[in-house]
Amino acid sequence: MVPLDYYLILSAIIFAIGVVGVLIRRNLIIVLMSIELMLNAVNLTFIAFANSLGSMDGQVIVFFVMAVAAAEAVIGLAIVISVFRHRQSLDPQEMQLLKW
Amino acid sequence: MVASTSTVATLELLRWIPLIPLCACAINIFFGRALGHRTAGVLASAAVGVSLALALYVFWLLPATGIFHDLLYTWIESGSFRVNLSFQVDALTAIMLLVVTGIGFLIHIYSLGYMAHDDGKVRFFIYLNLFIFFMLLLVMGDNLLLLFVGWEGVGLCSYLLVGFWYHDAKNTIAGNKAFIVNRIGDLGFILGIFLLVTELGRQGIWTLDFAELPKHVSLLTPATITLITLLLFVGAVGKSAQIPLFVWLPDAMAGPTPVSALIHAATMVTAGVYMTARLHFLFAPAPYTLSIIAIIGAATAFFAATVAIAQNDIKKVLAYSTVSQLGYMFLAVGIGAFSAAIFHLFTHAFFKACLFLGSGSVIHALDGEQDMRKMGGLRSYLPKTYWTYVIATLAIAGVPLTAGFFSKDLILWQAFSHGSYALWLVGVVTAGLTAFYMFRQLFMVFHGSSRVEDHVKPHIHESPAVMTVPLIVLAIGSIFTGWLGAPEYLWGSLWDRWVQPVFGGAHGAEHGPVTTEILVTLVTVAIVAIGIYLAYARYARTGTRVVPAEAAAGLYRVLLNSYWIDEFYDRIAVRPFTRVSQWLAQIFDPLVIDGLVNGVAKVARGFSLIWREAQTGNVQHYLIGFLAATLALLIYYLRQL
Amino acid sequence: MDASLIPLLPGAQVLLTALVVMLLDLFIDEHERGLLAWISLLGLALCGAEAILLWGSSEGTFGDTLLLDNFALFFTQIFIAVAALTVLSSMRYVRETGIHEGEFYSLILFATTGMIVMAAANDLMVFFLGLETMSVAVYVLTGMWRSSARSSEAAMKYFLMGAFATGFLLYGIALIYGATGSTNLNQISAYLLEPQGQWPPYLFVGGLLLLVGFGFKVGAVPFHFWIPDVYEGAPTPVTGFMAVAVKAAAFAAWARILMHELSPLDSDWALPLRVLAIATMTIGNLLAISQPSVKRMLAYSSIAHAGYLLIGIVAGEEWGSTSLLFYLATYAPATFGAFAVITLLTEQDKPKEDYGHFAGLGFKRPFVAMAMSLFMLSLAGFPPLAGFTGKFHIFRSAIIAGHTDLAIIGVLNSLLSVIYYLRVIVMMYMNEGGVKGKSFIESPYLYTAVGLAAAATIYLGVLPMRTLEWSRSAFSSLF
Amino acid sequence: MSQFAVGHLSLILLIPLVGAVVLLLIPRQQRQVLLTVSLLFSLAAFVWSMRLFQAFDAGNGDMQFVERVTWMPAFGIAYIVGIDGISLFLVLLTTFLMPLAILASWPVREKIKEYLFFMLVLETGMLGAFVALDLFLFYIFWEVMLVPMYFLIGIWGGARRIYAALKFVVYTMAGSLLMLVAIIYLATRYAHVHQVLTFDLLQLYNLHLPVNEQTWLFLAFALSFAIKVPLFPFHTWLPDAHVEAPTAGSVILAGILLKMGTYGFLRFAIPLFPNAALAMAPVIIALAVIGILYGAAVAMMQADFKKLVAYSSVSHLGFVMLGLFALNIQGIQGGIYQMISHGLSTGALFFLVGMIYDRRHTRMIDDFGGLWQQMPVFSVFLLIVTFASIGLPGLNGFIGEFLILLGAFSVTPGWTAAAACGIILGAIYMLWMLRRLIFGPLTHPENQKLVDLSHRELLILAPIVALILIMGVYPQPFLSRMQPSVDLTLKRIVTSQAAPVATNHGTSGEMKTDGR
Repeated sequence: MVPLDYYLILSAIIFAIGVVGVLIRRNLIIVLMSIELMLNAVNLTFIAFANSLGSMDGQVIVFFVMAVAAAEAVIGLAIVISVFRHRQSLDPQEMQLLKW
Repeated sequence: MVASTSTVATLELLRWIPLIPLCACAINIFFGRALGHRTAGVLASAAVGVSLALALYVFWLLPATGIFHDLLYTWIESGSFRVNLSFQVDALTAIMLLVVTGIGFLIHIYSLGYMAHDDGKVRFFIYLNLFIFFMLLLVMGDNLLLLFVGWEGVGLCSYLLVGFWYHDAKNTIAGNKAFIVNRIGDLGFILGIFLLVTELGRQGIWTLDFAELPKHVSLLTPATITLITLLLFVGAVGKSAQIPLFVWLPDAMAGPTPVSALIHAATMVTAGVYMTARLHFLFAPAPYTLSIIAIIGAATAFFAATVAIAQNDIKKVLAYSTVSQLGYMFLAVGIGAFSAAIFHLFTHAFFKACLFLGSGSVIHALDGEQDMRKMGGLRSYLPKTYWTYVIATLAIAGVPLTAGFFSKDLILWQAFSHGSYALWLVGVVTAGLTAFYMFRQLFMVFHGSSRVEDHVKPHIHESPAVMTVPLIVLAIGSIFTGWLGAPEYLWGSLWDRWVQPVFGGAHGAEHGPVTTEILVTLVTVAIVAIGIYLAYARYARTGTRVVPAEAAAGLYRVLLNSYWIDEFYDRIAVRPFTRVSQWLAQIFDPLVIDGLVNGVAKVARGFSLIWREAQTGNVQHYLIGFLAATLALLIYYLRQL
Repeated sequence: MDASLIPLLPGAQVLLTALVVMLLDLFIDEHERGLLAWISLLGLALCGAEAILLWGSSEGTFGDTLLLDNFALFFTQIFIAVAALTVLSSMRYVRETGIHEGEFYSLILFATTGMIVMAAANDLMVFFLGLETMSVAVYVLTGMWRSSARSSEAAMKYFLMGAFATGFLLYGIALIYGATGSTNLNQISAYLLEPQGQWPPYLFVGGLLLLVGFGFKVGAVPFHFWIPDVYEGAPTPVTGFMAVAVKAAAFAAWARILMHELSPLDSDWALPLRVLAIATMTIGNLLAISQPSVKRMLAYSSIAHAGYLLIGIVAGEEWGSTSLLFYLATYAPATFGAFAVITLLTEQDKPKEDYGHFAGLGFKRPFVAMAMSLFMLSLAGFPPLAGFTGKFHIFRSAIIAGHTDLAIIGVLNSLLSVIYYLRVIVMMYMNEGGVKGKSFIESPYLYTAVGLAAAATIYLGVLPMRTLEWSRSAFSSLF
Repeated sequence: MSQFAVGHLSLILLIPLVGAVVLLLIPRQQRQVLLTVSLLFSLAAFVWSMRLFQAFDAGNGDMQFVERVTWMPAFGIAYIVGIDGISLFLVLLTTFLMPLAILASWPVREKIKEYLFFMLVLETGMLGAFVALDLFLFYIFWEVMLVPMYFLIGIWGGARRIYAALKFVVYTMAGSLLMLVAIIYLATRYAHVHQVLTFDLLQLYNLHLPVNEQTWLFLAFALSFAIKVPLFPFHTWLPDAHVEAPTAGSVILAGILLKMGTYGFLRFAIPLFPNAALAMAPVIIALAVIGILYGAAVAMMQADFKKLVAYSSVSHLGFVMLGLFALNIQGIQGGIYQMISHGLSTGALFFLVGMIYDRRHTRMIDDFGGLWQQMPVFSVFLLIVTFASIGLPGLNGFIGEFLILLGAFSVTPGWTAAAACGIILGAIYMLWMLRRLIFGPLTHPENQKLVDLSHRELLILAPIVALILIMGVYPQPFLSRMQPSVDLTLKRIVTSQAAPVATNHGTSGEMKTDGR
């Protein structure tokens, strides 16, 4: 049996990878994917805890999260398209109409 | 220390003495223009005339040791402190009343003629009546604060009248100077009042009444009394133009001449003497103060006399002479001879008023010319003026049997018999100087050949009766008022018998050996004679010998410019103060104080502008900020664990 | 499972309206779409009526995951009021800007549903679902003005940051779940109150991440970066909606979850919260000073107000929380009203948001300018307006709780805020020029919204007792 | 309590407010109607306040005409108003100056409706602050005053009006917000000690806190009031605000608003925190005296007539502060008297400034000179008012200054002597101003066509000058009404020194000091 901490550390690492991806990638699509990665890392945490606590709640929650993540992804992509229409670019660093 | 044995009686008549001029003043303010110039002037004069009549009546009623009292209402009451608006008349006040209303009345009459052609005649009489009111308040007030009100009020009128011809900025500046220098003195005065009130208040006595104060003087320590009297004397120095605050009086000659006669010779400037005499019970137990007063008085007398020698302006000579004569009065006060001081005040009022009015008559005749170098030989043109002027000059010079002789001699004798030989010597020398400069003036103006400018010459005329009659009355006074206070070796002093009760037994005339007294008098007379002779030798015979100011050298220049005292004050006080104010107003206030206030706002704005750069618009920067904050919190937590 | 579905009623009511609006939108003509707004308003009104009728209830449902108590009802009222005002003020605006009406209204309603759920959530997961319902709807609303590049950009930024924050929040929930074995607030609370040795460290980390998530949603410094950009870019009625309702929803959840159920962790949060409160107030106010755009200034000002609200959270206890609720109620009309006035200034598809456009408004549009002045003065905290009463109670709670220093920093910050709020008034009354008359959005409904907000601003300032009582009883219902 | 027990004060508060509302209903083209209506309402307030004066029980130092209406009972906040011998005259001053200020507004051309509206609202605000006896209520009125004043300066002011208006508001609020914290803190402490939550001033008087706590609270109150007074060095908002404000605004600002500060000290800061007031008195006296001299010195160098008068206010209010912090009967009574006097004389000076500004559109002293020739009536008024303001005996200024200095002298002779020098400086700059303004030759050709005062202007000045004279000659009606109230205030200070200091009653446990 793999100890709980391993899962937690793994999910933390995945979460961190997601965070870093969001922070440094210059393409909105990849940034979106990184966010998904963060959410999935959390899912992993939930499952690990559910497993170690022996409760089903965690597992159920994951379904909720997946649904939410899907909704977010849809919206996200729509927004990205809308932005792309105005800018012809997907680089978040170029989007600086609004500042200060 | 003085047991008040006087009987107090209520006399409601008193209030009308000051109120009638005030009413006339009010009527002229509102209806003066409608009444017309002439009527306004007559009304004003009549009001003072009525006051004079009332004053004479009161004088007649007043028993030797009695006091009349008239309470109007409580003026200020705060806690235990209480001051009434009420008047009192005792022997001292009665004399002052007569001087103020009597001379005031004459000068009002005189002004009817003198100001006849002036546009501001109504205004002039308004001011004049107001002055009479305040002056009466000053002498009749039954407490120190009321005296102070009058004191400030006459200062106001002096300001207004000196700057009467406001078109010329110079006059207003002179008025301002008079008021401000007086205020410097008043600062001392009011602080003296405060000290008196609070020190007595500490003992549970809250009063400023002249009737009450003497009873409580013993509660005060000698040091306190000295300080109080010194402070009060500072006020007197300002009002009576003594060293070092005399500088305003010569400038104040910018006012119309009747004003100079009334305010700056006969009445207002003597208020300081009156005040010290009124508070003799405070001053008498303050030997240190008295000696300072005596020294300042003597110094002023001498110093002003020297300056008067060199002046060429007919009124300036008289102004410095007034300063000098006031010095005599303070000299008398300083040696404790209050009665003598008031006596000199009384006689001086007549002859100095006469001199001023006479000079006014001359100026009037010469179309406003005041420079004695442009006069001369006026004797024949202005006979009445001339003769009254001669009489007054004899009086002020102290020629025997004139008023000035008696009063000045009394002071000098008191100084001598008091043992203050140095003061006496200064007094005698000053008497000589006085004789010299007065006769110098007389000769320069009336004798010798005429130096009057040609365009003025045809218009020279004797003044109308409305001006000469007051002159004559005053000239008569200049001789006979002195006879009231003749020394014991002649027919004795009526004056002392009248005034002495006010000052209690403290300072009766000291009676030394009669021979000494006569000897001392003879010394004075001799010196006066020398002064007259020198003036005669130098000015009467040559007549035309006049030293132009530019060519003047050495001592003469020093005297002509009155020792450059004005410039000295300007250098050490006025300019530094102006510079400090300027620095405060133009640098410190806007840049430092306001700068701090605005600085706070600027700093906030600056922070705002800098910090706002953090909002770069780049979403990933935001996220980094987010993450950094999260990590910081995380680290904080983990360290807590 | 509980049989009673009554606690669902307000939320369901709004949700149902949203669905009706969405579906109806497909079937009616372009020019009849105004009807949709009225339907939305009707639904909101019904919901409001229900909320009033249900006042005093404390029923839970779905295994106590949803708890309809006075606390939830109090917030529901705020959400509904704001949503209704938003609908009122958007009726002309959406046409002017070419926003699709049906979607717009239904999204507002969906977001409102999410908020209601958030306020009533008694379970971290339910809260999360409510939050996401609201957030996703608001992401879309932000970007709805598709012809505007700024709107899209704002949506993108909001979405990215929101999703990012969601990740953290969710991670926090996961860790708390792991530590306590439940996501139900009652059970978590019970766990925390049990006397036991050591709490697992990830409980703290979970709590912290939850805090970060809330901090983001309320716009606390340094999680505030999204606010200015998003508020500025979003269609103005949406901004008003966000500034008031979204913020209130986040505070509602925060108050319920962090202040109450997780209160045993209070002492660990005190110092960071203080720092957060101070930073939020100060940075918000400072940065607002130098803004050239009124809308963006209001965005920063809403950050500052979050800071004042955080004082209420720091103060805690009865008065802290009551004043927090009350402050939200007082802050709502003024802020919303201010955004409504900006809405009014929109010209075709050009927003007029700079200070300069307010010049001379005072004498061209006395009513609007007077209302705007009221809002500004209220936000600045001038008595006797709502903002003052709110601040008074917030600072009072801080002083009662011994945080006099926070109160002092708070008042100094309101001083800073006076500078920029008054600048609006300066522009309106003391400058000439500005927008021409015809570039206003002339809508009686918008005027009504502004008028209502103004009336509320005065009412809450002069007669605050009733609302205060409500806040108090709302707070007490948590126990 | 008198026959007016119900509603009398409230009525005075309401009259201007109703007037303001009525104005809103009148179309803006009806200029004369607007002006007349507002004048009538302000006069009505004045008439009512005169009845107040009549019915006032002079022998009673307690609050009179007290009204209490509960407002926010849960927080101990109530609508409590009342006046005593201290506030009576400030109320009268307000209602007296207000119609005159409106009369002086006749030349205002633009946006007269709003202008008058703000004036009337301002009147209510000021009156409210003078009569409020609940700290919360007081604070509300205190702040409410700011807003109309802000608009008056900002809309109808001079060139730098926006800067001046903002500075005025922000500066004033800087103080008052800290006062708000102190007010709340005070009420909270009272609740701890007495178990009653109240903002009722008269009850809060009974709270005796330890000195260090008092000091902090006192400082918070004092800062707020000191800014308003303004006490050196918090004065720089004043010249800006005064100079930029329209005539009526300056008059109200100088005549009434500044008195809020000194009134605040007397009503709140001193009796609430007597020990702190005693402890801080030397500092405040020092600042007051510095302000007297500094204000005078700076005033002297001003080229702008209005600014000169503004700085002179700094100097004069310094006297008031000196008197108040002498903390004896003469000082405080003199201080109150000086408040009224200053309100009249400086108010009149600002009216006069406004009158020549209306004619020449300049306030620079050097642009005038020799005005007496063209405008003798104006000049006479200026002369009288100037002398009133430099404290000439027989006019109102003297009584106040004299009592102040008398009171202060027994406490601190040195500072008093320095303050008395301010009287000299006052004479210097005022007379210099007179010389440059009305005396001397009429050099500027523009001034040769100036017309003297109109009937309306005479109507403004005559009542003030009459009052200046009356107050100088017969001050007893004023002083005697103040005395019992001042005595009471002083008694509070004395008793509180003897009173036991409140402790926390073990409630400090409830007062969390910090998070950790």
